[in-house]
Amino acid sequence: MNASSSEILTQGLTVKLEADLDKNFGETIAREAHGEKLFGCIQCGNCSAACPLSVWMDYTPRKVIAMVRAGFKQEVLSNRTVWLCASCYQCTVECPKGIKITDVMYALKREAIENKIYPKNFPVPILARTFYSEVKRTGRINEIFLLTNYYLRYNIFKMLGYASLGVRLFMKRRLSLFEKGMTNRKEFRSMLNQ
Amino acid sequence: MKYLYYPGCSLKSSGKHYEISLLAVLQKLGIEVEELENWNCCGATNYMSINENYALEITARNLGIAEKQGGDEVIVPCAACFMGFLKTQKYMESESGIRDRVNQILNHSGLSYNGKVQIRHPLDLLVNQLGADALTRTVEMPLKDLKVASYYGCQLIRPYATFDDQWNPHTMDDIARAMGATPVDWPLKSRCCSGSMTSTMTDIGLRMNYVILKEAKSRGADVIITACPLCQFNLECFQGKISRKLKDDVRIPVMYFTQLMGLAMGIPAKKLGLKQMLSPSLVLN
Amino acid sequence: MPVNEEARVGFYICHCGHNIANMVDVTAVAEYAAKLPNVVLSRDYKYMCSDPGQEMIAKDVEVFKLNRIVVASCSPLLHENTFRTATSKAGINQFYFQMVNIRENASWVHEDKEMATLKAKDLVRAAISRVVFHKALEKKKVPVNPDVLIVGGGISGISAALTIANAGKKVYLVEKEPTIGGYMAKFDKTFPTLDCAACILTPKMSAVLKHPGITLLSYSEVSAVDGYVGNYHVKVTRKPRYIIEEKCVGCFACIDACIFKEAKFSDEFNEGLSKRKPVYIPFPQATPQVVLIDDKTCIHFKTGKCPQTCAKACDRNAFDFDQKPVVQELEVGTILLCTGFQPFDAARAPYYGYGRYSNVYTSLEVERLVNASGPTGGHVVLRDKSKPKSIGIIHCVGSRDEKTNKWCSRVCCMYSLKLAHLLKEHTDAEIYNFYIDMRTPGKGYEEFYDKLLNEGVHFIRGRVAEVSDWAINDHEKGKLVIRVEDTLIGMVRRIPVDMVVLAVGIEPGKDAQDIRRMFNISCSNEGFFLERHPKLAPVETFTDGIYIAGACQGPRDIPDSVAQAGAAAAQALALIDSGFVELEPNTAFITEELCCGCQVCINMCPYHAITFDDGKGKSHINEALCKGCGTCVAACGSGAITQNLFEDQQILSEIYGLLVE
Amino acid sequence: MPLTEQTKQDWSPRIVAFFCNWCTYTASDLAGVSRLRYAPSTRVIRVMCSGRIDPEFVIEAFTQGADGVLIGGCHPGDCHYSEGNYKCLRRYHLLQRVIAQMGIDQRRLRLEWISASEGKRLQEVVNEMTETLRQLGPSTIREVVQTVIK
Repeated sequence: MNASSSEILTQGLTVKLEADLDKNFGETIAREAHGEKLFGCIQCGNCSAACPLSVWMDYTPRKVIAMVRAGFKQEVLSNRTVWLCASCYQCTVECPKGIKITDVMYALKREAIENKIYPKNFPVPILARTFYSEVKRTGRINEIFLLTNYYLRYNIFKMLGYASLGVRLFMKRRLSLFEKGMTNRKEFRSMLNQ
Repeated sequence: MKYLYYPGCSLKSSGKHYEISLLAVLQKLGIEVEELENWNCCGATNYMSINENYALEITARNLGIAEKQGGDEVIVPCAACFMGFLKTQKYMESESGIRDRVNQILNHSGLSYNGKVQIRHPLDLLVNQLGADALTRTVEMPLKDLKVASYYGCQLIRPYATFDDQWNPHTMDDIARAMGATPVDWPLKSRCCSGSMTSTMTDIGLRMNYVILKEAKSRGADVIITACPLCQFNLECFQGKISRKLKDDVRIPVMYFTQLMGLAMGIPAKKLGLKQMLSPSLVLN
Repeated sequence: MPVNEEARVGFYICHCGHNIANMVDVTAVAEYAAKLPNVVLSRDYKYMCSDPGQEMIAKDVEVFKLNRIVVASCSPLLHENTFRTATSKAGINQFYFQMVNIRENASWVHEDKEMATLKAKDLVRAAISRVVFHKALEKKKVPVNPDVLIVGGGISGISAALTIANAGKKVYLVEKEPTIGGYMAKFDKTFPTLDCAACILTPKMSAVLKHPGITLLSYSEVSAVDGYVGNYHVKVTRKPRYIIEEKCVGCFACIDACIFKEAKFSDEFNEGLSKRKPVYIPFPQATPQVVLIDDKTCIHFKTGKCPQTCAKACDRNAFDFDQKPVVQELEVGTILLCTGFQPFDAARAPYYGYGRYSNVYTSLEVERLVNASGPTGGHVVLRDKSKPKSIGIIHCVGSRDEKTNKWCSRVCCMYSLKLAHLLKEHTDAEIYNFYIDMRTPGKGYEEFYDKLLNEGVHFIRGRVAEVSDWAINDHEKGKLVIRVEDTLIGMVRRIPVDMVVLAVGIEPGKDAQDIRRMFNISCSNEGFFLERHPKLAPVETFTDGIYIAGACQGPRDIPDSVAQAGAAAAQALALIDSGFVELEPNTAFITEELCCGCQVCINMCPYHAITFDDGKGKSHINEALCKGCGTCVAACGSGAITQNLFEDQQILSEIYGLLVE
Repeated sequence: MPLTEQTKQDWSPRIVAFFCNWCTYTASDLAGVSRLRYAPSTRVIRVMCSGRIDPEFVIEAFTQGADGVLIGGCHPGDCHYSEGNYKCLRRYHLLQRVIAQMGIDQRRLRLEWISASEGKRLQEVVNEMTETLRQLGPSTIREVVQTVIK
């Protein structure tokens, strides 16, 4: 089989061809994040240094912004970096250009969910989606149901590590199966279905 | 003046002792609260990650209930709920498209939100409205010689700093001082506790909590006080695990600021939810 | 609508290259104008302001017997004078001219050519309808007072004062501090040549003092300004030093004799890094060499129970504890504002720990620390007297930040490099520079950067997020930890240092708004004084005869400030040497027959130009005092007041022309 | 004349704008130099000071068919002639009552303080006012006046 020149040249991880970029990605995300001025970013890196989680990220937040506006859609959305954002807003309050980076991260998470290209079997989006359907079902969060469902979807064996903590909390009545919930769940659900 | 009260899911379960102690303290101070009828979850960070419209709608529903129920101010003690409420309020205030769409949906349930209800955190109420002096006057057992590290976490003051200094928050320190204790100055008072990451990326979550516990201890604190159920849960419930895993004893009492106040104000431990704590809790002699 | 049968209007529309023609269909407008009443001639031309354009008007006036000219082009604030002169050269009164702004007000701000053309037609119709009612007027010439007031005695004010005085003019230099010299006097060395600031500044300061043409009013502030170009009346309030300036010889015997044996009050000149006594001189080379008493700390002023050892030590009887503020009145023709800047208050960036950690310094404090005549005699030691082994210099503090100051302060990169060099020289510490972008445009500046790169100073590209004393290992214990992303490497770094230097930016002075109001000039959005034109009139303001130079107009280093001071001095000298100014004849007058004597107009006038003649029972306007705002005209119920150039009929015709086709 | 949705989109109101020479006129020059795009609705008449604006000018503009009148002056305290803008403000309040009695919607007359450096503000004000006038539709006062005269 003949390898094309482009295949040969892109075998390394350091090359990206313009044709493989999604040129509208930056604008889509900026719009999704309520007109954030992504293109005003001066790449100063304050966000990365302020972020308490950047040490565990594959890309620093600054790099994420650079990649988003350059159109590296696949790389950004399939990576776990955005899911490590804990929404602490430290970057947002420090950004000298007033970019609400946390909201940009939210927009990226939503875009990933919508495009179904978030990292597979990665716990954070699974918890988010479990939480989402739990609230939709009952209107409030019951931590027992939330966590049980989450571990069922993610990895039931991991739940074992939390069993003793769960039991202790249960004994202290900080977890309960019978917490009073909403009375008109149907109406609440229908609101979300509009 | 009647205050509306939105507890949120945590204060009904893992953060039960926050609710118990908060209500006890407010009662002692003569502040009446009325729980929102049929409130729903605020959606926390998860709804924002999945669907922004839904996130705003479900929070606006609570605000709509508050307006319907009457009353000018709603007390929101959970930091995540508090921030979510503020965020929804700001979006509905500044973007007419969002305001109209959300209200259209609320209308189906006979609700609407017009920005009338003010969103307040108990710290705001206690420190900025009642004032430290008034709190001091209620103290029966001053917490003399107690060194307190106030831990504010993230969403109480970020991105919106409505009642405290974003860069150097002080309201909990003010309360500690009013209770006769000595606040500890430390640099991690608003560093993130990792939120729900203790259940998802456990390793990262535990490490993030470790640095906070470690620093508070090394600055000589006897107790950490918080105002967020997730912060309190993480710092309290995982400290044993953290100490074992990272082979460093970082155990330290982690309480809600309302529990600390209750102790100083002479409220019996039973009414402060102290029995519901896992970590060594602070009982005064 | 009345018409003027005799008016013969020549209409010209300018393409301004593509600037207008791209968005306004100029030929269509020209064709449209040709059909309007009174229009004899209508042309479009590439550049009306060019010589051929102006000559065309002259030729047409002759051939077509035109007696009114309308030009549709740019803003009248830019070229009204050009075309008035052209009109006058063509042999008709220059006020038979009207300008239509279709560039700034149309082609540059619209996107729909059809609508822009429609708007241009409306505006042209209005101007033609107005110009037929124009009257011939003469500009009034008034002599220019050759004396000059310069406000601010920093390097800009000093340079301008010397230039103007050397040209033989009288200069009043007003400085609010007890000494001239400004911020430059506090610096140690200057970039990029590293010559000593004092060595190049102090000779200039003493030249100011010795110059027979310069009257130095130090420790004084302008308190009122009145008048107009060529004839300003200024009140200067001289603050009490409690020392008779003429008697003091600067022997400082009084300072030694002060009842306070130890200096115990914060020394402003040393940025609070040292102490001074209540009787003091800011620094040894202060100009004038006159001591002063700080009445807020002096025992005499606080209690009245001081034995006045200072006064007794003075063998020239220079002390006068009863001095009060004195107002001095000046008459000048031109004014130069060189009021400078203020450094950004580092406490407004709480994440860098200024005021919280004692080892965080501002750049200005470090200027004093490295200065041989500074509080430590040039030894760089921290507040605990230890010598720093590692130093982080954080650039852009307060600058390039939407929450504080949006702009780049221009000087910080270079002075940070300078301080890096000096600190390295003084301490041999490890030095880190944290920058967002390195900005070194200027003669010899990039070379200076290159020199530093090779001196072993570390450069990290990234904005520092936080400075804190949170140590995560023994290496960081007891240090200040700087958290930053090294954006060139893409990793977050924690760098422990002994000392942090905050390169604070330049912002408008605290009193910039008060000064602006007093001198009737404008500020741009960020609060620096607004120049008349950003490129073509950078030292002029919208108020004639008032010029600006130095950092009051925008962030600026010493070479640029001196250059700008020279430019402002040249502008002032040009005006003085022309001998007179021509005033816009837009003053108002009262037609006595129509005046009913109600006196409503009198209270309208902010200049007290209107008086009431009791004998006649009529009001009268003193033309010399009238500034031409027209407020009285609008207030006159009987239509007795007319404002030249803005007559009711002219404006009403303009309105009518705008709206009625 | 009530407008259909379609013509509402196409129709552009005509605003007579009286700008003072020192602040608002300079701001409009700045908007031009900065290439800030705004609706092509204004027709500027330059006066030295907003204090020069005779109420008669405003009434005349409306009766000759202006859909709106915008007055621009210096911010309070910043008037080039000390206090002309205050005089203007007084007349503006009076005018608001007069035009209301004439049956002109009060939103058709607007007074704004726009300093020489606020090109952006000028853009916003013009766009906002244009939008308001689009909602209100063309002014009919000219026809009314003409009928009365007849």
